Amino acid sequence: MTQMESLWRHGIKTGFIGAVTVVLLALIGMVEAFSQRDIIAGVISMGHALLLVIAIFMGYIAAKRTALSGIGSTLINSVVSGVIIAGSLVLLILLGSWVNLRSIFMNASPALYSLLTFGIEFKNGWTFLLLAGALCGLVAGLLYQSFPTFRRILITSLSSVIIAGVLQDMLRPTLSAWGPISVISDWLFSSNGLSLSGAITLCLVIAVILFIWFQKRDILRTRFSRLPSSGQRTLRMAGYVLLVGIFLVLPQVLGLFLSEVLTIVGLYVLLGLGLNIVVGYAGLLDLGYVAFFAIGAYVTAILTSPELGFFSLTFWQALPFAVILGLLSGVILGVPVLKMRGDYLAIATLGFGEIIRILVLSDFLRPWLGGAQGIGRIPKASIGGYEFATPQQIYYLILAGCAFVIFISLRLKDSRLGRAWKAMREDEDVAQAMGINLVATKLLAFATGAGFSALSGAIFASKLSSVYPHSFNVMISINILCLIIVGGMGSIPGVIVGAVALVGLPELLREFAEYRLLVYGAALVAMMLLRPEGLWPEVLHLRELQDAQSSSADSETPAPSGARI
Amino acid sequence: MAILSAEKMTKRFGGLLAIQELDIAIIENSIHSIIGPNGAGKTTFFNCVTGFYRPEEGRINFNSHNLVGLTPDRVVRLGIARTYQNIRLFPNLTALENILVGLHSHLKAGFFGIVVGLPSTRHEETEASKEAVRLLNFVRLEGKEDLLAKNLPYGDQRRLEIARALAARPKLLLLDEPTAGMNPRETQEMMDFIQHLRDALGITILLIEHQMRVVMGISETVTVLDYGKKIAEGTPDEIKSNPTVIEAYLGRGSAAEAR
Amino acid sequence: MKRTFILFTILALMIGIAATGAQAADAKDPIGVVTIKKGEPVHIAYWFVVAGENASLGTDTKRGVEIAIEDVGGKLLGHPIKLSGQDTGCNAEGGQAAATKLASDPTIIAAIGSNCSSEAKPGAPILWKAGITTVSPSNTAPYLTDPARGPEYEGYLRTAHNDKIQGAVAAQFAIKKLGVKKAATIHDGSVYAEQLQAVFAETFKKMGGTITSQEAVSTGSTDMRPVLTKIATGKPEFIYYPIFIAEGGHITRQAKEVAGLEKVSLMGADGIFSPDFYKAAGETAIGMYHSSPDFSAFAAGYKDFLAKHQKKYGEKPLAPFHAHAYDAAMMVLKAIEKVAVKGKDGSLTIGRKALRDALYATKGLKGLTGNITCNKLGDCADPRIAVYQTTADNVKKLEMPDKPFWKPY
Amino acid sequence: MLERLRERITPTDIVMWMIGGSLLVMIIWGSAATLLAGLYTPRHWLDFVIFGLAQGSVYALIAMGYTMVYGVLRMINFAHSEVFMSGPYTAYYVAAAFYRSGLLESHPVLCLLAIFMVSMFISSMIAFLLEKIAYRPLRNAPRLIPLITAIGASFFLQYVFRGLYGSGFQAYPVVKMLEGHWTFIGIRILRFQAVVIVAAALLLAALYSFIQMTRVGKAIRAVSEDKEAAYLMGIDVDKMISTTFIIGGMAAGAAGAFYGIMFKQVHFFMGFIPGIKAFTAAVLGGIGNIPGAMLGGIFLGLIESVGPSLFLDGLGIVAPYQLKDAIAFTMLVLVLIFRPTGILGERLAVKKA
Repeated sequence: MTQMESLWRHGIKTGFIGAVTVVLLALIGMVEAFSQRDIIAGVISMGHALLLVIAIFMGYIAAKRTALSGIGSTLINSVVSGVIIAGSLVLLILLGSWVNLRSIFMNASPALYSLLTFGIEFKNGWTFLLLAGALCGLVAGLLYQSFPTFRRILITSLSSVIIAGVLQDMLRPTLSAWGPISVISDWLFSSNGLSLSGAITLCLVIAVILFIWFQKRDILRTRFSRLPSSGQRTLRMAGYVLLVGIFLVLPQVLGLFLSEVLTIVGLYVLLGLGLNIVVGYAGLLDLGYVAFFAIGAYVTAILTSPELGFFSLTFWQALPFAVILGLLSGVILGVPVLKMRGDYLAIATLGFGEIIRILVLSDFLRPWLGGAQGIGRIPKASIGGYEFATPQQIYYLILAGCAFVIFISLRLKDSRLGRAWKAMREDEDVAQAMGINLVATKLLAFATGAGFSALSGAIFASKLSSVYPHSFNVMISINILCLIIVGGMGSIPGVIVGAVALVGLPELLREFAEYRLLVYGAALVAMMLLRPEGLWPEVLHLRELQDAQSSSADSETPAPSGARI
Repeated sequence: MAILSAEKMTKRFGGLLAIQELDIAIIENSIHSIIGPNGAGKTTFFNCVTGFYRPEEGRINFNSHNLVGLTPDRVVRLGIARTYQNIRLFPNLTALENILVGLHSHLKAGFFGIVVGLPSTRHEETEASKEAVRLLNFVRLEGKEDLLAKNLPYGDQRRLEIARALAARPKLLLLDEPTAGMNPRETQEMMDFIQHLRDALGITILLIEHQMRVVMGISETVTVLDYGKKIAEGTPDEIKSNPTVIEAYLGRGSAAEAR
Repeated sequence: MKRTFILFTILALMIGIAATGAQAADAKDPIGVVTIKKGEPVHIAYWFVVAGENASLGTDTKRGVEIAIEDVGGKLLGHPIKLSGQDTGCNAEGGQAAATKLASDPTIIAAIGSNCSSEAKPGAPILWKAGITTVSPSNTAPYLTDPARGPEYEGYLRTAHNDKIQGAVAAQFAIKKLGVKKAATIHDGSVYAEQLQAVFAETFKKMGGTITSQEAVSTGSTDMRPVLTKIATGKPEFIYYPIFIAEGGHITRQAKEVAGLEKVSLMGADGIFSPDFYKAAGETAIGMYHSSPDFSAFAAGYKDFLAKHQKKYGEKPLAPFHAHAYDAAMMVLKAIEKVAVKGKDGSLTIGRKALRDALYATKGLKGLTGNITCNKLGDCADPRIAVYQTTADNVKKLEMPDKPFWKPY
Repeated sequence: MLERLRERITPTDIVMWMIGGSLLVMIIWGSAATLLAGLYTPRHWLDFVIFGLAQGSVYALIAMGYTMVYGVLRMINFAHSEVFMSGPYTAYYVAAAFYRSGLLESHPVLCLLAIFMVSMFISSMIAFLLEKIAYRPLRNAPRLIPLITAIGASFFLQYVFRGLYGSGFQAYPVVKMLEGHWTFIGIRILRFQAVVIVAAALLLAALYSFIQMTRVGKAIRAVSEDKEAAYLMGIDVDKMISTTFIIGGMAAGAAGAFYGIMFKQVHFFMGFIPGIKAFTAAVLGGIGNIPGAMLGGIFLGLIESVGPSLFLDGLGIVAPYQLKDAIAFTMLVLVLIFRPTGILGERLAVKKA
């Protein structure tokens, strides 16, 4: 018996984790909400796909954990985990039929129970559910045992079908806006989800492409390395030119909504690059970074909007004022916090962010700042008659802004100033003992970051044509901080990747509204646990973190409090 | 000719007298050691010189500048650089970057110059890199430019820290226990290296040391502190035979030789 | 050299394709038609705030729409109704992004939303540019249906009450019916509340009353006793706080605890005219006044709605705008029914301009919030706003009063 | 002497003092103007103080959790606000059941105790799991990484509870025993406020003596001083960290139950603002410092209640209570300008060169 237990241990363990997950997902209403939409029309809904994916994934994990103990045990474990997951749902349904769970958990509705049994009556449904669970486990176990190449192709092509299904509302309009290509979209999608034929085709196409890629990959690589260095350089250059070209045509290709997403991502890239200087380079934890965003936006609004009637400059005339006032406010807000370290700095800056928001909201300053009603009728930017009005047009404005800011960041990174910031991040006292003027260096970091943020704010105001105090809450600061850490602290490409992941993806998933932030939160935790160095870390940081992990056994003494981040 | 001198310098921490009316003079181009039992105020003296602490009374003169009240970054610009008892490199910067930070006070590039990429800024940057590589070679760290400081072996870190201090082009170098944690062979190498430093660069070296072998081997003058007071000063031989010193060390049972 | 040439050719081609693609996208007349093939659904979208701290507002309106769709049997002219939605976050940038997303989907026929006026300001023009008409169940800012609003808001209508009407009714009630002379107001910094209290104060002063103080609280604050103590120093007889449930509940509960305010009359607006408010305020809500649309004409319909709501979601409505949302959805469905042209192959063709005009022509539609009749600026709410008084029985049963206490008309 | 003084002062100090000084002048000027205007009677001021104390006690209890976690892990536990929310939100269902069954009427004390127990239990369980799943694997990671995990966990928990219990409000039933007010020597005080202030004071005292006197408390302090040394001394560091989280969670759960009794409403977003306030309170008092957290909480509660009327009314600023949080944060900055490690200072001094 005990041996049995130990044989099944991993299966039971992973099964329980999976069980808790699926029951939670069911009770928070995710399964039911997702089942409204199909991934493949009439075949499988998103809710069911979610359950299946979890069951298969946990089965796979169970298999992986028992990989050393032979095929039989692997399969048993993954099947056990699948059965446990299904069993937990059966128990949930049973429990729900005895007591009224709904008086506490509002999503425990009869509709949910019927969904969980795939619409089959519970009398037969529970056996079906258990069988389905076992089957999922079996599939996972077999998958684990199959050839790696086959496995990768299968997983990738199936997940691309799922992704296409999840993003249907975005893909379909984008594709169908494209005259000739709209045929593809008609073939792929039915009114709710992918069409069955479309899904199969997509799956096959991806599988074939992957298969060819796996075959030819090495050949291409060796061919590239055999090229003379001048040839390699041309190819690389060509790559860059292509990249620039892609960036230039992107909004035309992507259509209205995706361009809008790109502009939002771009604004956050601007913000992220600014905060990257403050936090990533200089190590000053700033949680009130939104203050400068607000200052940029409000300065632009006050200077350009006819609604308040103080000034009516154009966007381009107002922009320098916005950026300069942003820089100045960076210095002014920087002075009081010069002597604070670590978390004291964090909370003091958080306070600044809130103070600015409360002030622009207040009735007290309403005659000058618009109060709760905000400021409207902010003109769009324009150059010689070309107006940056639609997302596709604003995109170029933001692209230019990003290019400018990336350029400055790159220049600063390996300069005397960048090194001074990094030295300060590492050890403030020693940095000072090496001749670095802490006051000036810190203030310069605050000012540069604030300037970038104000630039972003100015574009934001013009993009939105109106500013409201509610747009500048502390969550924005937190979001920016998250994106630079998730991207990889101190890394410029990291900021871009982080913005795409933490701002772009949630935008794409706007229709999953209620569950968007839940997934966002879970993803943040998972990301930090699995990849603490970030998605695209600075090369050196990557090495450092890996070192830290490999040597964590003989861990060093914890960092002296406060000083470091 | 004294390059650094303190007159009646006193430093208190609350009620505790860390240093009491200290008078000390360091002769230019000499190697001068400060010794004393733990808590005698040696490192506190370093911190007062480099501007981290501010003595309550007295003066510290360096080449006719009064150092009291200057911030550490101003002090280093005058020509005083230091190392630390427990190595304090910038762990996540490369060896080369550590040196370049040391060069900070001798570079002029400003925000504008960096962003615009002025020719003078670029020139300065390439020169700085060259000098940094030269310094790395000087401390026998050639080829380790791109390693993170924290990944270097212990001895390399010590030498890198010295090189970083040298990058500030000091006239006076303060070394806080440069041989701490080293085995006899490494210690000997470090002694040779310190002497070589003084001879090759013509600078003054003030060091805190616990290993009597080092102190007696390379210093020209030795000052002994105990409870914040100077109890003796002289050549190594004079100190060896000074009864007060022997009592301070042996009398309280913390024999110097034991360390 | 040759490679560079090839590359630039590719680049040029890409730009070319992009340009033609863009033309294809832009060539469409902003006021076009939507054709729904046989068996395909009629696609309606909502844009509400369903996440974040204001989520209950959006969830509530979303449910109103869902019940409306259920009430017509989930089908329209033989086609199923598909409802999709976007989260707006109750801020301008969220409204803009959500509207852009809706605008990019050509299958969407009409939209329902937004919740917060700040969302509609940038959002409604984007939708209208794509030919999508939107009906809001809870925007109350006067600007949106102001004659000066500009042509870009032509595709915008609402079933919620313009603040101008409601704020004035409250002031008339206080002076004419209660005969009070001194009043204080509280708002929470939202566009809605700030506007309502401003209109109230203006009307109240015009009619000869005195405003002792106009206070504000921040959203999320819980301890209202200090601000109420401050108000008490002005010795008002009447406090008007047209805010939302959370803060409204706190003020109602705490007002009676503050010395000097034991006898003061309390009044809120439709933002707290909901059973959830009775939960929040408890028995302290007894005797307080609300301004709200006159439900009495269709009381039975609303009771019926509540029963369906309870059955479907297992709880009472979360916020006050579900009925407006129900009416907005009904308006949209009725208008689509009116303008849709059936093809021989079972398809439907709906003209976007025709739909917009049909919506603006809505007249005498019997909704839960009264007679829905749109004026030429898109204000569709029944202008009959009445004042209700909460009784002990209401609080006990968590039911809204159904007989108006006072009517201005 | 004068020369020495001039030497000591850097330009930054001058600017900082100028900022601090001008804020102080504004505060004093505003207060004087308000007091001279005589709009408020001493009764009013007394009321303001009592309101502030009650609110401050809740802040202090939540701040305890922040400070204890900071003490042992040197991290800002952003998800602590969700720990605070989870307890009372769950305990609501217990309270509602008691209310429906009439037990709350007949045995109010027992019921209240049960509600507290449930709230504290749930909060401490959430805190325990949070540490185990989300923070423990990151113990040696750079400091910002657990912060991000905490933010993520905060979102996750918020929306899990929203999914479970819905996005609407629930309201705690009224406990008859705690309604109305008592009068002591002419001072009128609302009953539940009195109860909350007294109970919070007792709880805080109990917690403090637990940390100071008991074996476990000493072990926790040892861990917060130096994890490695504590480990070498035979202390199970992991267990102590878990214990810290559980205790912090219990304090948050208790605070949550008080909150439920005081303000009645519970919902999934209720933790956010008290969480930020409590965090501010912890920093105000000197983060890592337990008496500091109590002091910071009370101070913050008082400032929020008294501040707007006292400082701003006299300056003729309209709707001063809207600026309540701005005042609180300004006071925070002011305190930190003059005492960069909080009112009582950080317990574990930062070692300097």
